[in-house]
Amino acid sequence: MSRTASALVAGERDVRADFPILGERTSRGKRLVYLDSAATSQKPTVVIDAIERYYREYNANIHRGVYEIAARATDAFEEARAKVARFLNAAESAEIIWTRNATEAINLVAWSWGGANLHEGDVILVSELEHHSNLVPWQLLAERSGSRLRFIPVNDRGELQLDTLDALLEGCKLVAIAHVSNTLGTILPIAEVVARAHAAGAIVLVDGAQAAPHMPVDVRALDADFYVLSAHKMLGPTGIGVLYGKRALLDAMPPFLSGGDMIRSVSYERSTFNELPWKFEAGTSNIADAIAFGSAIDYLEGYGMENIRAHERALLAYAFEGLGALEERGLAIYGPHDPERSSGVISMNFADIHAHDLASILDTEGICIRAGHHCTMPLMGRLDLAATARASFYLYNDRSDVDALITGLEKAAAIFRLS
Amino acid sequence: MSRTASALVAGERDVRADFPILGERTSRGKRLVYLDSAATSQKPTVVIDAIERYYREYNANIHRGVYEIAARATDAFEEARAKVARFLNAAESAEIIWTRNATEAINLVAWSWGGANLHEGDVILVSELEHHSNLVPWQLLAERSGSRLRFIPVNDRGELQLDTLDALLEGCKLVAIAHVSNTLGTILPIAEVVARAHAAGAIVLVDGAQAAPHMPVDVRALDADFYVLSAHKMLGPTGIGVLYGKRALLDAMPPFLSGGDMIRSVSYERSTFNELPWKFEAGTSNIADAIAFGSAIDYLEGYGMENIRAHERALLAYAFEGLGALEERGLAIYGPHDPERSSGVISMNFADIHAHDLASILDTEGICIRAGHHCTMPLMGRLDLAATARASFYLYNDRSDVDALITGLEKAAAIFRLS
Amino acid sequence: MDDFYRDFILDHYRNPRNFGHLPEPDAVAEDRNPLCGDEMRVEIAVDESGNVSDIRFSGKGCAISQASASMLLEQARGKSLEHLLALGKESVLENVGIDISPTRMKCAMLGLSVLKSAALAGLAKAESE
Amino acid sequence: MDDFYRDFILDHYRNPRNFGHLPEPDAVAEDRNPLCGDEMRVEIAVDESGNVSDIRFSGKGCAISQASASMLLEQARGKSLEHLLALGKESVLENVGIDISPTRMKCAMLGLSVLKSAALAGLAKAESE
Ligand SMILES: Cc1ncc(COP(=O)(O)O)c(C=O)c1O
Ligand SMILES: Cc1ncc(COP(=O)(O)O)c(C=O)c1O
Repeated sequence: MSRTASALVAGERDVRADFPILGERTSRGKRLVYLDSAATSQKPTVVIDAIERYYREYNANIHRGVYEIAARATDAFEEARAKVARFLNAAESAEIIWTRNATEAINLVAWSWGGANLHEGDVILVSELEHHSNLVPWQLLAERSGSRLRFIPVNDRGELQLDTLDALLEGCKLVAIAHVSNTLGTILPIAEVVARAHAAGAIVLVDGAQAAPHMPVDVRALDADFYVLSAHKMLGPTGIGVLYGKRALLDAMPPFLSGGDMIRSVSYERSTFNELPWKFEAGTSNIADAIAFGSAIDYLEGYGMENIRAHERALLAYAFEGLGALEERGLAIYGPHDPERSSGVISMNFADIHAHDLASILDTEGICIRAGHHCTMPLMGRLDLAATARASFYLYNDRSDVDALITGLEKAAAIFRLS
Repeated sequence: MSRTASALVAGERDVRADFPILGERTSRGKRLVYLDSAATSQKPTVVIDAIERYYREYNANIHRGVYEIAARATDAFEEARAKVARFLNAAESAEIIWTRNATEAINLVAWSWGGANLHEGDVILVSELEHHSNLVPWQLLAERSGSRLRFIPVNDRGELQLDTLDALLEGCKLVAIAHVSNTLGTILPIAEVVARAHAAGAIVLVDGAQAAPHMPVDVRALDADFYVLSAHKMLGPTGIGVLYGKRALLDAMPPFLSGGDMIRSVSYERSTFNELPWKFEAGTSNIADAIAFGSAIDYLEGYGMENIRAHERALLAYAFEGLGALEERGLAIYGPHDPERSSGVISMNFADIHAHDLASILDTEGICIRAGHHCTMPLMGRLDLAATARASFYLYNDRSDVDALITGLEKAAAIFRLS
Repeated sequence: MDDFYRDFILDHYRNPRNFGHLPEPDAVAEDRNPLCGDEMRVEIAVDESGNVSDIRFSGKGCAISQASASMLLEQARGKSLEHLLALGKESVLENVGIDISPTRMKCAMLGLSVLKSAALAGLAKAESE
Repeated sequence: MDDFYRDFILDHYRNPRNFGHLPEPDAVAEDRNPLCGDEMRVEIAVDESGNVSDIRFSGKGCAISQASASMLLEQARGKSLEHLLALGKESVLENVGIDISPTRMKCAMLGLSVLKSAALAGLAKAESE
């Protein structure tokens, strides 16, 4: 960790050295310019090693094992949970439920809390810029419960419009809203939404999949009722995510997935359930990846979440400046276009080059960006876009990556004979 | 793989060398005698390496990525699915749904198929020896739907009693039954249960968590409608499991978890869903572990499932013989006690030594066994047992492990002053 | 892939042939590439002998999908619906004349797949009449 | 852990003191170690001054949980319910006199936890009377 902290001071090259994949070459011999961290982040050696160490040294099933490696695995697993609790400033570890990903965490709330609390005529409020994972579960819940969806509008820059919020909150039981837009990078005013929702008697689920990796998050300062994230977007492995929930809410919720580990006692006819957090963790957990996510959090804290935010803000400013030169050739950038109000995401289109073609051409230069609707089809419709090309940054990106992106865009312009 | 095959021929030592953890020493300097594979198996180097390679060389989100490493990740992920389909002899890869574990796979069926098909007064039939993961989800479904549970009885040796099956099947829509008992090792007559259930108009979910690791499984020969398993019990990583389902059933089922990846198109108000298998895979999958599970299957097939079964059968016979000498000092062995009708599981109690104390004493010798109810509380009640000590085998165990177990039991007898 | 975008491809992309709608199509199909969201629609008019008398496609998409569809449809005119149904991947690949990376194969084949759906719809209609 | 099972521990395990039931307990509590399923029940009779006049425990369990409970209950007789409520882990650990591995700590503390629940129930009852 001290090494990471000093790497930041010493310049960014050392951070890159922590990520083995960034030393790889593509089949055309290009260095990897990875600008798709909003889809999934790369992993530092410490995270990969944590997985390997678990399987090589103390792989065992947890919680009920009497023997030495089972005890070690249980301790490491619960220690990782405690790290997440501290990272989010939760009141206690029992408020941290392991899931596969942010999507499953949202579904857990939709099925369990939603099934128990939403009824005919109730309102669920989401924003117009939600990822499908924070929209479709609520559509299905609305269908099951007879409740209705309403939408907090966004303007053409993808910024939340709060002037009608109080009216929208009427009859609303739950607000589900992203902390940061994965398509545009917009940072949403969560604390304000939460305060006004609470005043109207609604609880709030915050989709932190794009915020938790990139800035300090304090669930108690936000006063969020639920907060979800995916480890794979924040240096951790695939297959592990988190539902944070306030104890009072989680305690009152019925179980969702059931089976081994989440029970207290079982007879043929009925069961009683374990206490938090295990009540919601059925079957063998993703032990190795939970532990490795703990290592990812150590790494992030070693770097410092404030420092990550500052680094990405600076990179974003640098990128906006460099990309500005291409605007007269038809480059359009969506979203707030302001490093103070965006996380490290740039969504764009270049003249009449389709985002897919742009991504294919950049790929030949080793540059990885995402093209498409970014799992926000309704937002694309709202903004009248078919697809965008999205470049997204993380702590291991630097100016040379931005430079490569700009060079790549110029190559695309040449190939498409843009004037 | 050729190395593994020859290892079998050349004696068992080489197989152990494939599993790095088996070379570790406990804090007391003992070699690890791992006899808890029914809880979770150890992992060969090829599986650990597959995870590492993914993160070091081609970590990227799948399905929508245009760039090179995303294509490689997508191919590897779908190739792993194809391996599972072949391993189980499914008709097509689309019938293989990734889940976190066997428990989640059962819950998926309970929520989706059960929600759509079970109604007031319907019957769900399970056996008396089910793991909590194949019991509690059906209890909760029964509660939600107003349906009832019935139980196929077992005798005192834990063998299924089928004489009343036809009566039990009356009004039954679904039979959920283990292929192998995790507590007793009993191999259940699945093909017969399926045939009679189908004749009565019920479909059958087979919990293969303890069978798929240890013997050849052919879902089409069994004619199982659903078959579930967990990778971590069969040399694969934690966090990945499988639901196999017949296409016609899966196609007709409503979605369960929803969000990114499982949709076809989304508007603010409604969504249409992707085709199989993705329809049931919401959010970013556990990509690394699915790929590594593919490597585990390669390894298992290299060894040969018939060979694993034969190896465990021989080891079980050897163990029964060795343990026989302790019976006069009070050792009781539960279950069929017959290598032909059991998988590699031995459940026992030793005089008045509580299973937990036995496990603690064995732990001091580096011997890992499980003590307790093994997530089968109702079966324990049925057999009038509070807890058992369970030793379970896998391909990397050999006679020296059985010998160590027997020596450990003798030590426990001395500590507890058994005559 | 960068050598994919030659002049005739870009020309088909920017000036797609047979783009638009038919006043009274005999058969219509549309589909969507679920991975990128691109949509395509094909409309066919059939003459008395069951051959394609007119054809159009519409939708938004990348150069690969649009150019592939544009070139393919040019060859569809005058062909029987059965002939269209029998078309394979090669018919597209020969047109573009260059290897397509696996990630983009779905884009290239979108037009073919919708064309065949439309042909199928046309045959079903002919049969039911 | 193998040196845990000394003679006096095995004696308390095999011949637990105060094992069984009271005819008319003033306070009762039971709990279960969710990880192993072991159950324990404690019954207390209280005299006029609010001290424990009689006490019993029952249930099935390992040597650690049974011996720990047996030794602990021997010391509970004559004590006030408040005193029982204030008991900490040390009270158990001093009795067994040997380090307990973390995996077995829950077994050792099961008796203490049920005893305190029973004391709490007794105090609540006294208050409501
Ligand atoms: C028979 C049986 N079914 C289901 C399970 C649940 O498996 P998992 O915890 O991996 O979901 C197990 C594992 O203990 C088992 O043995
Ligand atoms: C804002 C947002 N929410 C939710 C998700 C879903 O995350 P996952 O696929 O890891 O469940 C994503 C990931 O793309 C996201 O960007």
